[in-house]
Amino acid sequence: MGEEIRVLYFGTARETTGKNEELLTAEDTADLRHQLIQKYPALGKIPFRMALNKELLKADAPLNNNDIIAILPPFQGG
Amino acid sequence: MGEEIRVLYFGTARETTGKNEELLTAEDTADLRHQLIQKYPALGKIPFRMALNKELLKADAPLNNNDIIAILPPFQGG
Amino acid sequence: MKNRYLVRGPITPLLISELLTLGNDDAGTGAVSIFIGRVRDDEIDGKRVNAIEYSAYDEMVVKEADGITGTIKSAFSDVRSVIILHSTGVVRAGEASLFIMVTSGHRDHGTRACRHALEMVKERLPIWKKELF
Amino acid sequence: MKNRYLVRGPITPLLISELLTLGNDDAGTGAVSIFIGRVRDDEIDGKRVNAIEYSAYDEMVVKEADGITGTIKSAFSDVRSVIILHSTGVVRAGEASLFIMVTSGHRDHGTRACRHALEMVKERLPIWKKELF
Repeated sequence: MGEEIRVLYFGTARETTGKNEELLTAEDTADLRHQLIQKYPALGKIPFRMALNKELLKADAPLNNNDIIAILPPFQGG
Repeated sequence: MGEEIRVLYFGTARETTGKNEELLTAEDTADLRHQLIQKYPALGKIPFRMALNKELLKADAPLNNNDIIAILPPFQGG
Repeated sequence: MKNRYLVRGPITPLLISELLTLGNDDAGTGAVSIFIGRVRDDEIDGKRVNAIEYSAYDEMVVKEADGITGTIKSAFSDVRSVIILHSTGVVRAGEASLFIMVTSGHRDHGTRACRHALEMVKERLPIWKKELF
Repeated sequence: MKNRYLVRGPITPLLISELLTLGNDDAGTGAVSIFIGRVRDDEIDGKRVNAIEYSAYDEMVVKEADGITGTIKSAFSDVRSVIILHSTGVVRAGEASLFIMVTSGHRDHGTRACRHALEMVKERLPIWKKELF
């Protein structure tokens, strides 16, 4: 049921989840987002975007096995 | 008959007059401009502004003894 | 340097001197526009910032910075080279964490491209900071 | 240096390194905006420019550059320091003849002030050039 993906956490999402990365199974990014907020309720309170294989997502997308999803709080470089 | 002033030449005005500076006598800047073009006809062909005691002139002005007038072709710094 | 866009620790004066020599052999360059970002000792909630620790999604930084460089070069035809460098790890107050340099034939495209690159760096590079007090 | 705005000959990489350290002790500076103007090896009437010889009305340069610095500081309140340096005499193609550096708390005033200073330098400083082939 769903694809096995690697999820990377950055910025405050690292502190919120206590993890740099983990393997999860999800149907698509909407499903993943839902699971993440269930698993880490505090993650529901910080604004974040997702990148799929280094490409910033503008809308929810399907997932494939071995995809890499990054959880990206607002950028703060500069 | 007029005030004795020091006239400084810069940029192409130096090449045109063959001088870095000279002492001249003039009533005011309009009179000076007229004299200069009489003396150095080629100076009438290059656009130049004048500075009176390091202050760029926006209009003709009276002169006093020992004033310094600079003949300034268009600036080219940078 | 971790890759061509990221360096571990501060961007030191020595490194900046070296970066400035890039493009010195291009006598068609008439304008060099540079922006250096430094860590400020701001006061936050009554505490003075001592340093900032930067973290980055390295691989995506490379992809995005490649994109920024390409966008700049297409948008400003007079631009001859673009260098973007950002720190990761700890950078203390007063030290530099960002260096952008654009060389161009003339000043107009160069100064605008440098400012544009700066805005895109802030908007598009996946980099985060954490203040240390 | 002939005065604080004019230097005889090119603005060398060593001099630029030194200028960059000015303001390094001000940890309230978050942005350093720099413009470096260089002599291009342009082709004019089929001849390649080898160098430019700059001449200046030194005393008036000081007065005008003081004015530019004052104008910049009043117009951009976040600006902390302004450095303007121009060459006189011979500067060869590839060498720098102009250096402008603005330090500021944040990027917005700094980048705009640097560009504004550059435009005013071109418009207001009594400096002339002569191409050498």
